[in-house]
Amino acid sequence: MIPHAPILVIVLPLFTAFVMPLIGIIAERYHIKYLRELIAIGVMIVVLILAGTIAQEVWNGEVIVYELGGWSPPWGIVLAIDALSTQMALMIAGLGTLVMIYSASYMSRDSGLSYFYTLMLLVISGMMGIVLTGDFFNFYVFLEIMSISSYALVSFRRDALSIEAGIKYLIIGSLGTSFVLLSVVMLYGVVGTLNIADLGAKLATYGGTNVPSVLVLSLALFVTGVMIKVAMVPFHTWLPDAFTAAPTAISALLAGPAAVVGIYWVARLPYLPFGMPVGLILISLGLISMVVGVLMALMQRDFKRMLAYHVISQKGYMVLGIGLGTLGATLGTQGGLFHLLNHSTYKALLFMCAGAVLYQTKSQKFDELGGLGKNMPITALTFLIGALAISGIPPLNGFVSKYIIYLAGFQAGMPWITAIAVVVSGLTLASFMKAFSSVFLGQRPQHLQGTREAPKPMLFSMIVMALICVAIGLLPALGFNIIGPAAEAAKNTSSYISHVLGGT
Amino acid sequence: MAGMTVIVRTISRILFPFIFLFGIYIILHGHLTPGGGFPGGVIIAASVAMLILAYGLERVLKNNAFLRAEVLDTIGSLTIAAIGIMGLIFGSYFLQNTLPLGELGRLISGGNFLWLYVGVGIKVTAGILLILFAMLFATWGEKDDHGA
Amino acid sequence: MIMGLNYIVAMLLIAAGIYCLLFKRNLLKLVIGLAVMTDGIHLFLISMGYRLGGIVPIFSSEVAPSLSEFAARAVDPLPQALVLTSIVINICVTALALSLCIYAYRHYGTLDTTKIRRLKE
Amino acid sequence: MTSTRNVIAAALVVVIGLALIYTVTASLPPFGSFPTRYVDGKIESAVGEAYLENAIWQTGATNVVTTIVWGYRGYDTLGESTVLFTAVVGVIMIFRALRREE
Repeated sequence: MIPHAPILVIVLPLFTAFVMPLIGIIAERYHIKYLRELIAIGVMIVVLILAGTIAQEVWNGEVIVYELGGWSPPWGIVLAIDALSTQMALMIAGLGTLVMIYSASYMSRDSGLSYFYTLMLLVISGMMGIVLTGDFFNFYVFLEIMSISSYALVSFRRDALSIEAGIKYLIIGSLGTSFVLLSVVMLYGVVGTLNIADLGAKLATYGGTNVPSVLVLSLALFVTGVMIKVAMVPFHTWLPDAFTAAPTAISALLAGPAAVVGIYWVARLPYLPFGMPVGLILISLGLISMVVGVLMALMQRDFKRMLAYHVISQKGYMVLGIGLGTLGATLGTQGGLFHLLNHSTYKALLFMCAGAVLYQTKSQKFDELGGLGKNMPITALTFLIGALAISGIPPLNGFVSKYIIYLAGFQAGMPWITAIAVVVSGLTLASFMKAFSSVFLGQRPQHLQGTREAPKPMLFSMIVMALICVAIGLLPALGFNIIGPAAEAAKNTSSYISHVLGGT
Repeated sequence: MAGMTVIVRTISRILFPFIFLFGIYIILHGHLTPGGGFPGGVIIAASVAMLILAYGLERVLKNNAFLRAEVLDTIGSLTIAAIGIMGLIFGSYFLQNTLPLGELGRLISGGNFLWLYVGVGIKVTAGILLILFAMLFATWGEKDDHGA
Repeated sequence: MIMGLNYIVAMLLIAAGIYCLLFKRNLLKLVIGLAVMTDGIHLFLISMGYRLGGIVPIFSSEVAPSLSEFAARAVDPLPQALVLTSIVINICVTALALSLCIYAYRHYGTLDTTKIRRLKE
Repeated sequence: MTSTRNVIAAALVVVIGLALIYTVTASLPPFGSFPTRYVDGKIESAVGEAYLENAIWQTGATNVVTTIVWGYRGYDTLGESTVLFTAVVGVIMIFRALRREE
């Protein structure tokens, strides 16, 4: 491992974001094209390489503990990186790079690009900070970095829709982060420490009995806060508006990498630091979200809005899988985390395809589109791959993870859950066939005759995403090499605690 | 809005250097007394805001004030970044306190805290002023009577 | 009873903030509700670290002659540091929310959320 | 219509407030009891106590809050100034075209 890689992964995008406004001024004054884009992409590639070196170390069974400022836990802040964090960091870095390449050409018509790339890098840095940190209050701080920059990014285009979506996202999201803060405060009040491993060790002594009511309230607030960020159904109202109104590069970023952050905490939550049974809550929230999300998606006439509702539905699968995992179905956690990996790739791909169509035709309504398959063959093909993957058709990656979740339903002794999941999967397929036929097949309207294929950087990102979908579908072992250790690390709290607290 | 009466202008002109100096004092003594970079930066920004209210936007701000504040913001951030990376180079951890600790209670003591506070002070001053400028440029000249 | 007053007031502020967020129709009032709620949390956090008859956590030989006596009498410094961080974050959220509100007012000519929603359809 | 809304609102706030107050006063350590914390019957001391004992000789600053803000938890404060930077960039971004007209 390169020394200081854990902190560099977080700090490199952060410091690049600090100088990005100046780089923008220089680029505009001396008319250097693509300076900001190249620097942003370059930083993301460096971050990806650093995350790779961390991953090699962690998969050997290590838990990397990096003490910031040289203060040992629980007094200082530590970065604690186990296999679960590593999976998330790799996904954020990889998908972030692809989204950055995509936005280099997708955003080329907009003004204020230096602010755009500043905020993009801040989102990436915030997400990295969240998944790598070992301190509860630090988690809140980086959650706010990520949230505030995504509020601003959602309203980047400043038309009526995106301003309204931005305000809605800001109010609901801030409510969620306030709940997280209140939960952290209550934990400090009861236990007197903020380090996650220390909290886990001290709360484990309760063993689920005689728990003070403040702890239950704290858990409830934390679950609510995280669920607002994950957008499970009672708290989902911000998501469709935000994803529809945001520039598509942002929708892809929020649907791909940013989904990672919420699910990371859903996967941590049952084990660290609370260690209380939340399985049934997760299962019921997941089921409701799956069903409601897909039913709402079937009714939409707007390309991006339909995809947004499918995000809710697919996140329901992950939360369901992780919930099943806490009830003894060992496959559940693996399925949930695997589905996160697959979802992030194909959902970012689908948003990118929608963005390519929007970029070339300036329309995202099904009624105004049609017959684009001849004009944009590569977009159509990659969209088809993504659509089949999200519906769980066998040779593609969505099938593998959904199949594991189905099996977990049987393993937990609840076959009716599997039945519901299969039905939702079928509805997803129906919804996507409708979308595919109304955008890429059928009658082509007069004004779309001259539509051309998307620019090359966009195509590059889309093709790479599609290749990942096919590769994981054909060789599931590729995914299991990442997921297996991650699912184990989520449950192995004693190793985490002893690495963090047992000295350096 | 072209500024206020001559009484307000005179008093704010007299008070401005004192408030500014008080802000600098707060920033520099953050490690010895209550205060630090954030309150101090806000006080300095508030003194400039007072001048703008008294004299009007055009008389206070020279051209390129926005750009200068933006550069200042980046300089403040880079100060913090540089001190953090100094910890990596001279010590073994990010943000490690590698400077000599000095004598308890003196101004130059406590290692890197003073310099971090100076960086944050610059950054907060510039940041609050940038927010103020952005909102002022956007709403300056609009009538105030259309309430919420 | 009076000793728990801090907690009670903090919780009342939080409840008032939630009420504002759920039942008010004006964007500015929503922002105010958010600020009130966060301030309640800040009050709660700072009350966590109080020690009966405590002194400020700044060492000076006039108040506490020795370091050990200082450590035995001063209040918890950690919540104070956390509150500093949290207040700045709250300011930032409020600033962004207000600028979005200014922009929304230009687009719609109103800050009433029900009317804004009606315009969208 | 509005009156029922108001009744629901008032009832909800009263319920939320009472639930919060009851939970907090019933099972948190009483106000002013720093540094004592009770975890599962055992008495533990909060992390804050160690700062009071060690901060001054470890860092050489008299203000213990500062030693936490930039010493023990300096990374948090880096995050905090990043949040400020984020908000500033966000606000500038929202008003960007208006600024150019000026």
